[in-house]
Amino acid sequence: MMLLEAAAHMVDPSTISTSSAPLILFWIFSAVVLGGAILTIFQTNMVAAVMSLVATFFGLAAIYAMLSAHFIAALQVLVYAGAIMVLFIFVVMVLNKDEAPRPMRGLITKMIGAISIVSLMFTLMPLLDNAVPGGVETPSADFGTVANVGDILFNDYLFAFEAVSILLLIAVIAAVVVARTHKQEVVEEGHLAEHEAMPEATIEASH
Amino acid sequence: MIPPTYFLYLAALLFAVGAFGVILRRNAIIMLMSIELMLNAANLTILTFGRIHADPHAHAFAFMVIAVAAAEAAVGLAILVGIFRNRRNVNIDELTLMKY
Amino acid sequence: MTANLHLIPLLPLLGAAFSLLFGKRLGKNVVTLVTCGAVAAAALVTLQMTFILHHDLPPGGALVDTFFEAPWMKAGDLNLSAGLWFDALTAVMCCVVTVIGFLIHVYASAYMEHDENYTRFFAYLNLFMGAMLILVLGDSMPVTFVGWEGVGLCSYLLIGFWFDKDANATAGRKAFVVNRIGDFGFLLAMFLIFYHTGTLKYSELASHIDGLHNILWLGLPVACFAGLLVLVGATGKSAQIPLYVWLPDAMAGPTPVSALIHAATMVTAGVYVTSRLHVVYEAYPQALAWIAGIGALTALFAATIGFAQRDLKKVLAYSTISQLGFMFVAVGSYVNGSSNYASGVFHLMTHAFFKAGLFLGAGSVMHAMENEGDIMKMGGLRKHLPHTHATFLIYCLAIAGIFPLAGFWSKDAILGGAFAAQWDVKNAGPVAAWFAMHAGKIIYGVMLTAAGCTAFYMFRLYYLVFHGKFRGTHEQEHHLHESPARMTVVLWCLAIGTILSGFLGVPESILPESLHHFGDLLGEWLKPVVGVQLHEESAGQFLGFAFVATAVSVAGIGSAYIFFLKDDGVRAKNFVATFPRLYRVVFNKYYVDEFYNAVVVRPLRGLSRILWKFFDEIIIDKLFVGGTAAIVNGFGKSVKYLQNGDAQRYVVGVLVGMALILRVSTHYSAAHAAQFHVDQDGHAVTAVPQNDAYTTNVRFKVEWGDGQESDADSAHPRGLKHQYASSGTYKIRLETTDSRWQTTASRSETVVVR
Amino acid sequence: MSFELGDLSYALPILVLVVGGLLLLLMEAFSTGRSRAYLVPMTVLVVLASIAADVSVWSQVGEGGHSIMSGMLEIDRLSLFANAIFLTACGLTALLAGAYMQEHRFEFGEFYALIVFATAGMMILAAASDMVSIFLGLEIMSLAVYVLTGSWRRSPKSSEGAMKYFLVGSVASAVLLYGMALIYGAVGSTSLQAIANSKGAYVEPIFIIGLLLVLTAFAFKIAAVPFHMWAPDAYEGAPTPVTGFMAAGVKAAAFVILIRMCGTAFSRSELALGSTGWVSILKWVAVITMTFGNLAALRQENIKRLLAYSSVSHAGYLLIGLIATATVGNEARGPLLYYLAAYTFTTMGAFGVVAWLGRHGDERLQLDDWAGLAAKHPAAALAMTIFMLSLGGVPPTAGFFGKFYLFRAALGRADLTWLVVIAVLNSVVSVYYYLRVVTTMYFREPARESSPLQSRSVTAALVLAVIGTLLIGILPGWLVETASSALLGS
Repeated sequence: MMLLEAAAHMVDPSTISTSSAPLILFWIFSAVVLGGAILTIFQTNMVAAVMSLVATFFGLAAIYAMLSAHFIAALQVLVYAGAIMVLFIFVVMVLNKDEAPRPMRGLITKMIGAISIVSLMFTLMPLLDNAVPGGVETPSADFGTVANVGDILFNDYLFAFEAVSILLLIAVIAAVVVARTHKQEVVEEGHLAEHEAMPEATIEASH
Repeated sequence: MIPPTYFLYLAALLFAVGAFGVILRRNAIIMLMSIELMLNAANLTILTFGRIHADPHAHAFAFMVIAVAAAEAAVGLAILVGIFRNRRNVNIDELTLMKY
Repeated sequence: MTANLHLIPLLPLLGAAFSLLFGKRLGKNVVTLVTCGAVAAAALVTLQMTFILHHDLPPGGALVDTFFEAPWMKAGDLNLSAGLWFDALTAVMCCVVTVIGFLIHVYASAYMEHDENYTRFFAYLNLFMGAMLILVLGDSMPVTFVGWEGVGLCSYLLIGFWFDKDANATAGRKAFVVNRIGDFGFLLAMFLIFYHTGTLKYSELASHIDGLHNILWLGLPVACFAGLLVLVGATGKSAQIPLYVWLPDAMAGPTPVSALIHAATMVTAGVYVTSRLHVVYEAYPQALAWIAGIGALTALFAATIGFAQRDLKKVLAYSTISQLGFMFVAVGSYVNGSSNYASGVFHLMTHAFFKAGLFLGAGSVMHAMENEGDIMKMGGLRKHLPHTHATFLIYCLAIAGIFPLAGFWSKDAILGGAFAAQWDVKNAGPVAAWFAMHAGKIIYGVMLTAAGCTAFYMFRLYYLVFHGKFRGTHEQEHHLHESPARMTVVLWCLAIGTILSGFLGVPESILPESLHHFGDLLGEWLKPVVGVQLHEESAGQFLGFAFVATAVSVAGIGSAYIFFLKDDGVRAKNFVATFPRLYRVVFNKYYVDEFYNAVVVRPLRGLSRILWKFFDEIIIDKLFVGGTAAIVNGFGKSVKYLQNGDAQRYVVGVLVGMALILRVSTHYSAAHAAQFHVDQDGHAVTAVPQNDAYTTNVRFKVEWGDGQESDADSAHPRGLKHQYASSGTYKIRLETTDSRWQTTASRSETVVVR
Repeated sequence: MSFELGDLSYALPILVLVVGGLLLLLMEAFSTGRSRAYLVPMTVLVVLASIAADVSVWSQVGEGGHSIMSGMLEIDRLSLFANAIFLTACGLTALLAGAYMQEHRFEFGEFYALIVFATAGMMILAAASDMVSIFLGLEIMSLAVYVLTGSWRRSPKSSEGAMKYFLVGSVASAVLLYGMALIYGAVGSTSLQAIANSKGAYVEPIFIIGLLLVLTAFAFKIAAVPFHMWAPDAYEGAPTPVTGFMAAGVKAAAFVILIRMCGTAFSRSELALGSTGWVSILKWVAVITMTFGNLAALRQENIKRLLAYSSVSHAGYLLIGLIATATVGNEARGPLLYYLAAYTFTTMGAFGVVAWLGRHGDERLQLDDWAGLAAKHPAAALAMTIFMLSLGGVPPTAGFFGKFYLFRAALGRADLTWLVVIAVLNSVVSVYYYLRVVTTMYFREPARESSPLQSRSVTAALVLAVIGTLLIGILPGWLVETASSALLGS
């Protein structure tokens, strides 16, 4: 967190310095972000994968702070690295299955997909160079603060805020609907000759 | 000062890594995490452009995206639990009851 | 004038609904009464309407019944109403459909008596009648299309009535694919006509036809494409080359169905629709030449196939195709601004009588023979089936064109029309012009041959079935009996129709002065609708044509007699014996041995065989049906590969699509802009890039080939100009650079400066 | 622009749905056993109330549009017309679902709240005039539909379909968001109107890339080839009423927002036409989509997959209408909306019959299971025949007029003629597999006993769908006029 604040301080518009320190910080955090991301997708140990992702999110929070998005940076740490990743950890613990080592299937498909992604990047990357012909504007002093963003959230984005509440409600229903078992269903399980249900306790734990 | 393009590059690379994760890994949890990476890449792009335009609305947008990502993760994990309950594993390449 | 036209299709539809809903409970007799009664009532209403049309309205008038008023569908320039339309042409069609339909219903009530699905059968029959009447009565192309699809569907239901589960699957598929091609043509024609005229109503087409006439596509008026597309639709429904193949296969249905659908009603829809849309064809008469050509080819080709068929109904099926070809020739015979539609409709009417009769007679024969259809196993039935035999003979004479039966008059009208036909060919080369002037004579010759062939194979059929010795089994012989009265009465009714209907088209010129107003009744009746009457010809000309045609027919009958009946069919047996060798033995041997084989049978059979092989087996079976199957199969395999159930593959699909879209759209903008053409005015040359006016951010650079260059980075270059100093040949190179995507492309063109 | 209380009156249809959804949740929470039976009528009531609100707002807004909620939503006749389509789909789904869930024993009351929330999401999406609300509306709709897809908990196919749909859909969401970010970067605002008005931004390459990414994401939602591969699996796995809801509602919502975006933010001819314009790309997508969909449907033995591929091909036809809006504007929007309405009735009906046939956890999805249906259940077979004919575009059904009207609009541009020719050819081919269903029902001997659902609400839904399909096919005038007056505001 100390590091985060230092980073924020250094790129604060009022104290822009010509030194290379912010750039070095940027490289460090970028390395954390990309390194964490790459580790995430190549880990076989699930808990380690989740932890790598947490590292990525911390790095991203620092990067956000460099962009003067202090509120979002804090949110990133709280919601993402905190709440969402806890959810992931939880599910990983419940399922508790590491990927069994076996050869990859559909190699050709995966290669075609990889080529597509590389091609996408080749189309996109050069364009980002000239993406900002107008240059960077100087933000106001309270740019990115809680007060500033909160003001927008509860005025211009009030509708969006309410819409998100419906979204979260749907997420809650999803968790309830999918994880809950009706007693009635358990009784009729044999009758329907379906796959057998998980033991009650496991399901209770999963939500 | 850091050129804003760097942030955009970082976001693009993060997006690519996320996309790689989705197509390479068969474990559905990792795929979900990779999708989170892609969403974060988009978020970073939004915030960078918000900084460039000095527009705090971008922050509100990013806020919404974080909330959506949370909801999406919850729904995804719920479906995952449902899958696990039926089959006892979460390998996406074994989910081939339906094809053609 | 408005009238209750909707009753005509509505009555059979109600009959169908009634028997479907209550039929099982109320029993066969009620169903028979209701369904036959519905058609009879429809026939009566039709006759009443015809009477009103004749008496209360001036010539060219029409009855209308708009059931959905004008802004039925309105948006922008689209303003349609839907309704029914009853003019002279409709009247003829309607009378034919309802009267013959009624007779067939009565016949079917006896023929199908013991079928367990009797009720369903009659419901479908009534449904079919309703759809056919909507087709005929529709006042605009969409309404006609409702009926068009309706008859298709009902025929599917009726042909499939006796379907075994899998045996006829291929035949069904064939019928289906072929008819869909026809529908495709009709639909596209509809869009095209609507788009360029703004209307689809038959009554309004004539005044809006300029839109079709004046707009050119590929240097041809749109009317040409519209006409040819309608023709595609018509060949599908009316079983013409190359889309005829579904009809012989459709013989799998019950015989009354064949008589109804494949003789009197549905197959005539193509002829009807082309006559209805005559305005479109008159806007571009060359399209009519196509119709005549296709008709002539079909007539001859199907007739020759008729030679060798052993199945009673198959012979009749090919004969139907051939006779429909005659009608197409009539519709296509164009001279002096109009075409010979009236003769086409005339033949349609007479043919409906005798062909329905032939099918029903065949049904009667098969009824007696316990559903045996092979004519080689029949013979001598004359004694056992006297009524069937007598009526069958009348039909055969009619189709062969023997005076004074109906076929004689209508066939003659067609032949005369074809002989006189001349198609306006504007701006044509000498060959095309000669052809346009003389193709009529060629077609006449072809048709004459076809008429001779018709006489031959019909009498081959007649002799093999009714004369000679019985060749079937003992049990069959024992079982032989005349059909019940309800069937024979219908046969006699149709025979009377066959005898009388011809007199509606007797040319005026051969009648004595006092009887002139009986001359050419049908032509006069149709004149206000389709513009012309039967071809005007002098008595001498007519007699000439009649003499030639009759001579050919008699020759055909005579050879059939010699070949199949005289000496108790010895020659036929010889023929049958040598049949397998026909293709192996040298041509000359036949020339010496069997005159018929060499001069008549073999070439014609060879031709028909080639055509048959070509169209039926290669084009239709291999290309359409087989090709479709192959495409579908191959495609199924690729779908199996793509859609393997792996969600990651689906994600890859999204990514590949995305990458392709980005790549293609960013990469080719320069290449797209680099296409250009050169305008030249002496030494001043302009390079005009293909400019869709939306090409932005592209920089153009031209090397003129004489060492000079010019460039422009305007988004909308009107072209880059250059003045050449001296004459010579220069290579102009245009290079484009898209600054957004950093791509370049170039093209070259050579220009000669004089 | 800021939030005003008066805005709420324009958002009434959405509010009614959200409040109704919450009520349904409460009812479910406090109800036991028998009182669950009231959930279906309650849902229908909510839908009817929302329709009433929709109609009253329709006359209120007139021809113009009202920007409400600080510019997040644009209430105009386009969105209101679309609302009616979504509500129809929602109501029919609710009617079908009650008995279906009971039969297959996975009844749960939250189902109704979910379809109501999903419908609210569609409405937000259809009215969205800001990229933020587009994203949120899309996510509300999608997340609810993912859950619904997986709601038959014990069916492995259901959760498998949900998982596939969710994974591919989330990738598409990320792509959409990335595209929006790029557009935002080029323009500096998320409002569609601001995007339309920003002149300089069009030359920005990242704007075009962003546009293409956004189109890609919506191509996924409408199941255009090659973004369609989730569709057959998700359609097959989902409980059948939900499949109908997906095919009708989700597709309609995606198309309406495409109409809105293409009519405002992306309407400049530099963006639409030209070599990199979206028209030239969507043309090819449309051709591939309808051809692929039809050819793939030809060999399907599973009725739900057959309908899924048919829905893919219908997306192709609809894309032609969307392309036509680039030049003829409102004249093509009317037909597009008409087609969507016709398609909603037809496809809900078709899936309704499929849902009706299954018993006791066995869905009877193979075509063989349909053999001889006409003999035992003539009314249902007739209904299915009508739906099949309508899907195939045979008159006098709604599907025929939809096609007629749409293709005619597309002919307004000469260079789309070939596209229309391909579309007509495709629709001609498509009748083959639709009629295959019909002939199976009519011509084949029944392979096994069937004793379908006996439920009044299912019958009511099917009857409504048949009436809708026939009525707007035979008397299209009213709907055509309404649809062509459903203009974009502003």
